[in-house]
Amino acid sequence: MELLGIITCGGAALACALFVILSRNTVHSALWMVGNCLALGVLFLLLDSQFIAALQVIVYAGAIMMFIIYAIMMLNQRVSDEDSFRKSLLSGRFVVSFLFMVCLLGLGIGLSPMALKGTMGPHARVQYGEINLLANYIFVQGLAAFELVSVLLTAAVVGAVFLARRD
Amino acid sequence: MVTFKVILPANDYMAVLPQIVLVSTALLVLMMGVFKKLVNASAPGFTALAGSLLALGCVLFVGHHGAPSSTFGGMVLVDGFSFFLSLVICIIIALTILVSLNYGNFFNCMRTGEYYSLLLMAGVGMIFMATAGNLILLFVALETMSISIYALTGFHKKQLKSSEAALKYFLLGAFGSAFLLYGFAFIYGATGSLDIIKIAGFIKTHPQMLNMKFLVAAFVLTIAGIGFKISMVPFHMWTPDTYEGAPTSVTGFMATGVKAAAFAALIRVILVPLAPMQHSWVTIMWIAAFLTMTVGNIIALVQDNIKRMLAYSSIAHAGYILLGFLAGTGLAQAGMLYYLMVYAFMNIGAFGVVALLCKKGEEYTSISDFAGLGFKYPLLGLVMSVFLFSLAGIPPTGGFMGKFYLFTQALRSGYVWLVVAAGVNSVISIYYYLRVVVVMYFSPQASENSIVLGSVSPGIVIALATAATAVLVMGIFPSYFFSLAGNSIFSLM
Amino acid sequence: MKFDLVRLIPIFPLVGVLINGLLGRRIVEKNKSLVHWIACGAVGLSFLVTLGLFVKLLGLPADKRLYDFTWFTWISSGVFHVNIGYQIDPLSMFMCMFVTGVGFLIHVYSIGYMSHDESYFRFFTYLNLFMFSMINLILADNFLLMFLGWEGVGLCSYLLISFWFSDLANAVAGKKAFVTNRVGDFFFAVGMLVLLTHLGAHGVWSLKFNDVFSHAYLLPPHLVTIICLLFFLGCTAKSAQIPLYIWLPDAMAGPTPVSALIHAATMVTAGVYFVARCNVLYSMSPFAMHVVAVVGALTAFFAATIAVTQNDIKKVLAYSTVSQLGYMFLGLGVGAFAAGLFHVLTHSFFKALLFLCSGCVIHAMGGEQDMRNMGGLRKKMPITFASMLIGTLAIAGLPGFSGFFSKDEILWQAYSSPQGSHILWLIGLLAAVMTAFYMFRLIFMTFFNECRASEEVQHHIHEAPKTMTVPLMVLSVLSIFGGLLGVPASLGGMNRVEHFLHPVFGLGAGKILQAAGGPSVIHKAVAQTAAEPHSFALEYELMLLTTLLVFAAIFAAYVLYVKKRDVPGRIAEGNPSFYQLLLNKWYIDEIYETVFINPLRAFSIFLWKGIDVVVIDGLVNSTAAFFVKCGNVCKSTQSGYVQRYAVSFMVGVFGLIAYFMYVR
Amino acid sequence: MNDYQSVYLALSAILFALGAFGVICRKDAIVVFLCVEIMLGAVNLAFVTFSRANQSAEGLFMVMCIMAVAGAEAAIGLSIFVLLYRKTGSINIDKFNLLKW
Repeated sequence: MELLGIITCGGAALACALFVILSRNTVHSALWMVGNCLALGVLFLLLDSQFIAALQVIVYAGAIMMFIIYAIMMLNQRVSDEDSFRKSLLSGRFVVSFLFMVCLLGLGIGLSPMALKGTMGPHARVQYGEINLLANYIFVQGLAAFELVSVLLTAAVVGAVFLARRD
Repeated sequence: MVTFKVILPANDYMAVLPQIVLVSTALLVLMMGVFKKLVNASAPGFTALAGSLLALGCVLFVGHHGAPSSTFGGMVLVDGFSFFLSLVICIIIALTILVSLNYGNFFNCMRTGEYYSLLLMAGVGMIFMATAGNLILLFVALETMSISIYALTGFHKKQLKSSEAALKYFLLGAFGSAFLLYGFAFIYGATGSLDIIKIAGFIKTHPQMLNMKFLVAAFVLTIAGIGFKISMVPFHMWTPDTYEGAPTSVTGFMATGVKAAAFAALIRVILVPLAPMQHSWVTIMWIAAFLTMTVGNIIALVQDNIKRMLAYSSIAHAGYILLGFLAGTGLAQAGMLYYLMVYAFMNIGAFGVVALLCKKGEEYTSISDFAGLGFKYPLLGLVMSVFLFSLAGIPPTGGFMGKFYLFTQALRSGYVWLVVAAGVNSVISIYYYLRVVVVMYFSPQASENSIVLGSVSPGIVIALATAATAVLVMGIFPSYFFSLAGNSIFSLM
Repeated sequence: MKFDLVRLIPIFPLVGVLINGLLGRRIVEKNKSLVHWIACGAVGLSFLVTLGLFVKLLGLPADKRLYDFTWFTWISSGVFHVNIGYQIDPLSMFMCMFVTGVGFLIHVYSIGYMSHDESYFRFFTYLNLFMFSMINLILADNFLLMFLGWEGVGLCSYLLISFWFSDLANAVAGKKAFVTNRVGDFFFAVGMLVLLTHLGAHGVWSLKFNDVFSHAYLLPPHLVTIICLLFFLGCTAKSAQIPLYIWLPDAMAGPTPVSALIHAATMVTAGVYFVARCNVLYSMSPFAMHVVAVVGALTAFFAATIAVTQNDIKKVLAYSTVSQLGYMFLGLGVGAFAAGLFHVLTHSFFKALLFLCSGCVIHAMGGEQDMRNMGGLRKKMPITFASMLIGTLAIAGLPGFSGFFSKDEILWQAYSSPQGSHILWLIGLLAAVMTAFYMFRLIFMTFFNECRASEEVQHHIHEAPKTMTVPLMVLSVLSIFGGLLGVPASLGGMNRVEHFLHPVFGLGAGKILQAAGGPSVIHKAVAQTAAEPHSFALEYELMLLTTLLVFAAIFAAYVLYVKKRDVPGRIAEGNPSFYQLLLNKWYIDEIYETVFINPLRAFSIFLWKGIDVVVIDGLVNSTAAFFVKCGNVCKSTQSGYVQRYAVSFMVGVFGLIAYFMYVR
Repeated sequence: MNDYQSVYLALSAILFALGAFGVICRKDAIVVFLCVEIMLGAVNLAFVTFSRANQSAEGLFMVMCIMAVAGAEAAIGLSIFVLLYRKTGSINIDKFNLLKW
């Protein structure tokens, strides 16, 4: 059952990603990206982390992607002005990427699952992704990072406003 | 249903006092922008300066005594290493603000509250990078720093070069972060934790892990991500473009602060936990260090723009510092820290001088613009020569002692040929550093593009004097600073 | 007063250097006198601190008179550490006392002498820098810091000799001094390195005097000899001994206070101090001691013969300095370290006095230095004349004056010490007689008879201002009574100098060696220094002989240069070759020119034209061109296209992965 | 027990490589940025996978932070694009080639 889900959603995610790259229309790319995010969200659900899945859909697919699409609209950049893209499919860059993918796959799959030891014991399995456990982590151990994220967002807003402001 | 009790541990807020001060100042400075009519135009700058000095005071006040410890659930490490780097970074921030105060007189956008608050927030990120005990915090800190600096790079909104630099830096930076994160993911997968101390402990207790592909992937991707920030060849390509395009005061900040923080992360993330893996990375890092210094130096030889030249030279310096990384001993790491400190002073100084030579709207960054400077402004020429000599590693400056420590330790660890290569590189570098000195003192001044010093504020005078003095003092009496760096390394968690 | 205050001694002149050096130009514009107040004040304060420490040191029992003050670590490299540290012991304080004291007087004198100079502040900056270096040289507790001071004084000497650098001759003289000194410094440095590496082989990685001397027994004897000779070669340059004395007479090109301070009273005695400081090493090597003694004696004689024929007032004094320095080395070489140091002290008084007087004369004569154009100044410059006469009497060694006691002590030791010999004594005696002769020749030619200067010059002749004459008076008093510090036992004195320095030379050295390596390595000269009672009869006879001969020489000078003034000319004509030989300083400069300099020059021209231009330059230029070419090629990778950068990034990652997967 | 970890990781690796491919091939700055986001998504997938394998919430918190960072980067990045677009009327990254050599 899980495998089926993985294949479906994983396939969808890959296909969306591919279309992000291949679409000539920027808006289409962004919309495919939303699809990719949604597929990933389902994968997260399959991985038993409901909260992250929700975040993925609401924050990523919902907020960030909408923001990007809005920016695209603002720039009035429906069709990207590319001529050389098709050529580059067969260029050295493609080879580099392909080799890179092979390498990553080699590294990523060559894992023996024994080496991984859970820190929580097997029966907590369904819980690791639950929101209260996560909250506990965020506000107890992760407090410093969590607070720093606020600084990060402030900096981003300040910078973005300054750069995009007309003056 | 399992119930969770959230017990907030007693966090040691003193450990992050400098960061708190910096963030508060950043917000205060930002607020000043809102009340533009009520406050003086230069108030944000001076407030930021006061904040950075206060943070510096906090670092010194809190200091580091006793055994290394951690707080915030292991996220923040309190040890000598944190202390030393916080000190260096606070100095960098303060000096950068001093330089910017003057630079802001030429370019109005540089005196806004946004500029200083971004500078301070980038500083917060840097300090957290140096003190992070957890990869999550390290990553967030790195991004805090990077995002602030992406914005700062594009701060010359009127100049296309600046925007272009921001674009390049941003795209490549985000790209590099993705690699870094992927590396972190593999570290997490291999060791089951993101806590640096736990990672180190896990690797120590499971030596069979060392040959696991996960750890290899983790190392490769992490080194690529951090190598991007320290501009290690071949991840260095963004450096010259960004340094050239960014506002000069920001370039000085980037060249020193980012590098210091990134090297701190390199030591924290790679050198300490993955030390047992060292034998397997020696060759490849050897090549990387060699390429880094050679490529940096060789391309710097043929530059005409001083900012670009210094950018390439900063790549070369990263190569020298990598020698210490390779040598791997405690003293070598102390040498790295010492070098970072000297490097901070001499580079901010050099960029400070470059930042001084501009008038409204345009800068003098071509090396030929420096013709006759040494006679027209003798003190300025002298100070610039001190920085350049130090960068070239000529005694009695700090740059010489820094190289001396690094090279000696590398020799002790048996990297004879690499040290020879580094020596040859130093000789090459002397050529292009001294070329500037030669132009300053021996070229007749072309009358049409004669450099005029704009208004020189006391701030930049203090900054340059401090930096020059520090470079000389560190060169003549290196022991104190070296033992400071050494102590910080030996109380590394 | 705490011993830790020793750091103030160098700090004061350093502060003076910084203030005058950095702000001097502005200070001169505002208020010129502030410059000399700062400079003299700095040295004066140093002197006061030295005095305080000296008194405190005297208050301690003799065997406790050693204090080592470590200020901070200077260089730290693994096990090898060098501190900025100062050592207070009788020897260093003894030197420091008169260096700061005489230095202070000469600073004061310079106020008047240099008052019309344009680069007033520059002069005082250099002088203070010199004091700083010299104090470091003396107080250092390790070889390296001493070497720093050693180099520093060399640099200041160079700067000051060519102070009026717009004149080519001065610049050349400065260069000659500098190059000659560099030759010596090289040997010093080599000696230091040999010492360090060989001691390091025994685990003693230290250049600290105390460590080195207490472990010196570890070194094999031949090595000690080599080190001592290397060090001594260094000293021959700094202290103007054969074969490297040639720079000192030329150094007189500098302003006269400089000649007085650096090239007579203080810097040139650094070599003597150095040998004395290393007395433990020298005591272990009889051969090195012999070399020191022989070189010293020969220099004393040789320089005296040259001085007899010189006509330039400062050159005469310069050669007499060389000659007197030879005396000091003679004393050291025969194991009479204390006597050598005593002569350093008295010499600094009377030679500084003589130079300052000659400065007054030159000042009054409007820059004239040739004695043949002087004469009759006795009445016009009474204070100068009196002072100079006192100085001359002191240097000639008339009984009662300071020079008498120190010189006699050296001669006696040369005669009686087991290290000495009758020949050394005889050479020393001849030199002493000649000294009396040429010094009185100088007095008679300058101050007696009629004035031979032009009318216009004569009109200007006047006594020097107060700032110049007061130091003369102080130095005169010291020249007369300074000798009382070391009246030998035979004349009913206490020989206080020897007793004071005893912890460093006799007792201390013996103790260190005895504690460390047993008596086998102690040379008899050291063991014997604790003066045994001996019959004074022989000593009295020799003393009387010397005194009589000196009087005879003075009389001869009187006859030749006051009464029958045509005789010298006739003698010169009668023996033209010999006279020319002396007048041209034994043609030493010319010999060096042909033997060393010309071949070297030819060789360097060959290196320049043949090797350098063709081979090296060709190599260097092609290397440079190669790197520039590489740069241009590499530069093109930096194409400006972001995506190429990203590709490079990925290629890097790919390379790393490939390495780990397939290579390793 | 087979929890398909390798499959997830392989998926993540392919997504990451696809994203990287997009970054080095597409000329439109916004699409390049979207490709970076794909890479970040791949990283997130890896983190969640490992988080489950390790049974710890640490990785999930990292994922949250990455999302926050992605948002922040989007903000900064888009403002830079807007800035450039206003100046030159294009965001084709090959047109920005002032800084080189």
